[in-house]
Amino acid sequence: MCNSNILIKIIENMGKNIIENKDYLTELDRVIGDADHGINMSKGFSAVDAKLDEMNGKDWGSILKTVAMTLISTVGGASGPLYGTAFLRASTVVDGKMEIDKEDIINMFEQAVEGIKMRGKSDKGDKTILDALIPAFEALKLAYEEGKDTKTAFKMAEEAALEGVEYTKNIIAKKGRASYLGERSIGHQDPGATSTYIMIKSINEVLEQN
Amino acid sequence: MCNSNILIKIIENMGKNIIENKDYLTELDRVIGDADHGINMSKGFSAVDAKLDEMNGKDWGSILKTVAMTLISTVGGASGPLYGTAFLRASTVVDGKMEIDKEDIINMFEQAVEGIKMRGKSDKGDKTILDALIPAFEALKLAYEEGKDTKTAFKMAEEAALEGVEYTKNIIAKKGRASYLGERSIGHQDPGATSTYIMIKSINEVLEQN
Amino acid sequence: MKKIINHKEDVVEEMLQGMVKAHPEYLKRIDDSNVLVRKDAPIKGKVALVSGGGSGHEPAHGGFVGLGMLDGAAAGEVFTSPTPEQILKGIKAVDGGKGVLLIIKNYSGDVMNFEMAAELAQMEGIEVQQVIVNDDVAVEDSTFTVGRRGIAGTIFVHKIAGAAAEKGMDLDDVKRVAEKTIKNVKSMGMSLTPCVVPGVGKPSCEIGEDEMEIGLGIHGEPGIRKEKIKPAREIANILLSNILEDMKLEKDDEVAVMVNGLGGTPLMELYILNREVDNLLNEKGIKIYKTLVGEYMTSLEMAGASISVLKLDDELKQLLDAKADTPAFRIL
Amino acid sequence: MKKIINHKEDVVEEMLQGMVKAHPEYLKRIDDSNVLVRKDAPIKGKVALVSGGGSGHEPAHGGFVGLGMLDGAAAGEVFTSPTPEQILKGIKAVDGGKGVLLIIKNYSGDVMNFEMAAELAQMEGIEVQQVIVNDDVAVEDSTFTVGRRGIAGTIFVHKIAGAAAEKGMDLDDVKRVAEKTIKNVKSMGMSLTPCVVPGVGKPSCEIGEDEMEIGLGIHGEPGIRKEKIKPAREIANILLSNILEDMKLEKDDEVAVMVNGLGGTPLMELYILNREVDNLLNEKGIKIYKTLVGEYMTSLEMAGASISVLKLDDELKQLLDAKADTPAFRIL
Ligand SMILES: Nc1ncnc2c1ncn2[C@@H]1O[C@H](COP(=O)(O)OP(=O)(O)O)[C@@H](O)[C@H]1O
Ligand SMILES: Nc1ncnc2c1ncn2[C@@H]1O[C@H](COP(=O)(O)OP(=O)(O)O)[C@@H](O)[C@H]1O
Ligand SMILES: [Mg+2]
Ligand SMILES: [Mg+2]
Ligand SMILES: [Mg+2]
Ligand SMILES: [Mg+2]
Repeated sequence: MCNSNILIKIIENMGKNIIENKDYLTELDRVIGDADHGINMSKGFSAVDAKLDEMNGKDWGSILKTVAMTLISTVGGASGPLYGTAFLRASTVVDGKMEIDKEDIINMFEQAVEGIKMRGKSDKGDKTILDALIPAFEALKLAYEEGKDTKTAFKMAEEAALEGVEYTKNIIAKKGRASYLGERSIGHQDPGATSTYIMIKSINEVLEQN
Repeated sequence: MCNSNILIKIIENMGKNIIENKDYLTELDRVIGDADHGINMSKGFSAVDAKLDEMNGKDWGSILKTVAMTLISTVGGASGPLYGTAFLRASTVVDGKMEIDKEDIINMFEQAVEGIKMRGKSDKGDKTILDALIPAFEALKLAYEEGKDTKTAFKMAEEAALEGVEYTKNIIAKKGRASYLGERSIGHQDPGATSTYIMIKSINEVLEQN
Repeated sequence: MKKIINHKEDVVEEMLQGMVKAHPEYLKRIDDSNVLVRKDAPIKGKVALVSGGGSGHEPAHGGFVGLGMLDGAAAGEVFTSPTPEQILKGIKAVDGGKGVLLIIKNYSGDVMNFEMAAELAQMEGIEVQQVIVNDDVAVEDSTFTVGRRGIAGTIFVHKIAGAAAEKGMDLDDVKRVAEKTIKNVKSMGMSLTPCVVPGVGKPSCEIGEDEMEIGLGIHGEPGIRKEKIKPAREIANILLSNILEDMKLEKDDEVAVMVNGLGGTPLMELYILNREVDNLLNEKGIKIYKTLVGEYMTSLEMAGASISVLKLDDELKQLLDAKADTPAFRIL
Repeated sequence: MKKIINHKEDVVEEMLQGMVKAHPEYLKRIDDSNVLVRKDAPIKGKVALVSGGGSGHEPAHGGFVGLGMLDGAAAGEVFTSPTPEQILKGIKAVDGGKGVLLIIKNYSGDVMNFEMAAELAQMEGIEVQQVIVNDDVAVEDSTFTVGRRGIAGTIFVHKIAGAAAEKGMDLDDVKRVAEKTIKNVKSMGMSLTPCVVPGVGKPSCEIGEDEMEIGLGIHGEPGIRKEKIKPAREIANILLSNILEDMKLEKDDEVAVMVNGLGGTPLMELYILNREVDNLLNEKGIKIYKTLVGEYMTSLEMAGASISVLKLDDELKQLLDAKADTPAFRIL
């Protein structure tokens, strides 16, 4: 259904959007963190960008693994190992595949969620990446179960992610730097949830064009 | 002619005027020095003030020596040893005297000048204390030679000191902190010459009242 | 932003070069990395210690690499954890066959990156253990959150675990004394001015002209509260009260004290603060065995200070006193 | 004025108390004075070294009291020379029968107060000699004026003369190596922000938001010129050019380098500056034998740095490398 060419386009678009939102993400992090989430993510995706050429013609697993290793080895900070682990775990379920199907998509997404949970010892409600990623995953799975097509399913995932981002404004941070603020983290949007939303939105933009 | 009571009044008045001019002297020092001349001098004369009682009934030499040692042991900075040496040397020529005459006054003044020259390795034209003190001394000596009385002689000394202070604005500093400025010290009034002028003026104020 | 730097992107690279140039008798840099290790690394038969974290805390951690302290330190970007790859290079460079202890400050980023490095090192057959320093009592201690931050108390862990390793203790024992040190050390900081991360260019936080911030983090993370600036005596009292509340010290207990400058505060003020700390501890009958005053764990040019108190026993005293020879910490 | 102090009048007293409390193993204070001396002073049969000056330059000079450096340091008020009485107390407390060398920074106030102390000590039968440090090439060297200021290069004099005295050299010989060091050391500084003397409460000078001041003194005395802030590389070049112009170094000459922070500049920036200094000297073929990077002679919270270069010969190298154990300077 989906060949690995589209994945490269998605990765490229994620990078473009993350880099465009560098200052926005950093500013969110300045309020409840240490003002570097945009810098960290841009650095990682710039390094990924530089490897797009060598991804050409590779299978889904290899491409995702390259993204993972690049993020892990360039970002530093919390988001590097978290997103890195997400991509790495996702890569394991599509190893060697040039084409993937719905099942694979659900598996990849699930692995990404599990990877972040494991690496971050975190869960929904901690005011992190997971507050965007888990609702998105659940919406996607539900959409597929209801027989929706991939484009629609991702549209719904994006909406759920955005709601998740909004939700982070109302809760106390329990993980990451913002957790040091305790109560005072309430009222502020989580940078990591926001970058997750941007990445899911980036998937949709590519699906729309194809 | 002059008993040692008047000396105590003079010392007291010097202290009062120096302390009143603390900020003014410090500000002058801020421009071409290190912003402490008023602080240094006030500290010294506050310590002198605390000893006025014990000076009571003492001879000229003892009183001047007490002033000298107090300045030396409290001021620090350049002005402490300079004024201290001036008072110390002056004290040597009036040792044991309860009353002094014109001759003694000239001798004391001369010793003060020589003391500062020796201690400071400085002379007229270096933009220092001496640019007020030497003209004042010369005016005083001339006045006496011309047969003027002490009040008049000191009036003339005060005028000469003030001219000397003005003159320091036009010259390059060769001694003290201001000398590090080289040419850029021109245009600014010397703090030490100014405190000397204030001290001579303080003598006059007391003479006027007596 | 007034700084003595060249390009803001190059500060870490150029700083590391400047460090190695300044201390060639202590440090060498591992190729293609931001890792500094002991000149004589790896030392066969000795447990090796690796720490690190974001840059901007100098002399931490590269300044503590040397005899009796760290074997290696990995430097991340300013206030950003080094990557697993970097840390792994450090681990491999110092491993002397007796295992490696990682000393990690408790930040999600640091913990995750160091843990990944440990996993990778273990896959390569190197024995790796880790300890996590969490001395900052400004942060509430809760099992539902990531818990407390690691700040200047970390230096005591470097010193004591380093001495243990130098003495020939095995990995479990070195880890045991490191954990004892962590259990026994509490810290808290305050600041008068924010710092500016070169890559960001804006102050990390705002502190008013007559305000101070109590309990802030070493990356400019907001603290407990802002209040009107107070005399040194009250500052010492605020920080120490929070620390002691948490420590349950008793009369005649012996402690080591660190008064740590955050970068912009001159030594004169640190000594004045130390006078107050000393007086307050004396009043409580607590015995000060050793005092450190200076810059150990900074936050770029931030003005402010932290106080750390380490409760001692005979073992910790002996290890604290042991010889150390590093660029930033020496005991003869 | 944001400072960690109590009352502005008490800063020197409380700082000295804080120093002694921090370093009881190194320092003791002479009663009724602002003089710190070695714990083991007087040392019979050793030439004693006394320095000092205004406060606000910490760790100078009390931080350099200890084995292999100073025997005593007299502290004046902030940026004000100590009085002869104070210095005399220091001289008397450290005299071990072999004479005392005074190490004086070249400021009229310091020179006169130390000279008076020397006269008083000689009257009491103590042999006293003095050397005057004048390393600041920012000031024109002229016999018609008081000449150059003494700044961070003074620490090299403490170290080298201290090692000579510790080695057992007699007073003339200690004075000889001190003077050789003074002849061979040149320094120059720059600043990004002024400092505030507690008793004054106003900044010592004004430096614009995008400006730096080149060649200023360690008391905030104006420098050679203000200019737009420049990259570290150019700052190093400006300072070093002035220094080298004055030194006439030749290819393969060996030097010691000090990159000294003025109080408000973090170590990260000092290391970046050191990288540039090192590169520039390498380009000229000058060999760096030893480098010191840190805060040695500060100006309260002023942001900025100075560079010192000391030309070495075999004797100076050996003395520079000798063991030292003081609060702020240790060589194992
Ligand atoms: N334990 C965790 N689990 C999931 N996400 C986390 C965790 N810790 C932090 N994050 C996410 O990472 C984001 C911060 O990333 P970033 O600023 O790049 O790293 P750092 O906090 O090290 O500076 C937070 O906004 C949060 O969403
Ligand atoms: N060598 C000298 N001879 C005479 N007067 C001097 C000399 N050096 C400094 N002075 C005087 O001392 C004044 C400064 O005194 P002060 O500010 O109290 O000391 P410091 O310069 O140590 O801070 C100068 O304005 C100058 O008049
Ligand atoms: Mg962040
Ligand atoms: Mg002055
Ligand atoms: Mg970060
Ligand atoms: Mg002064």
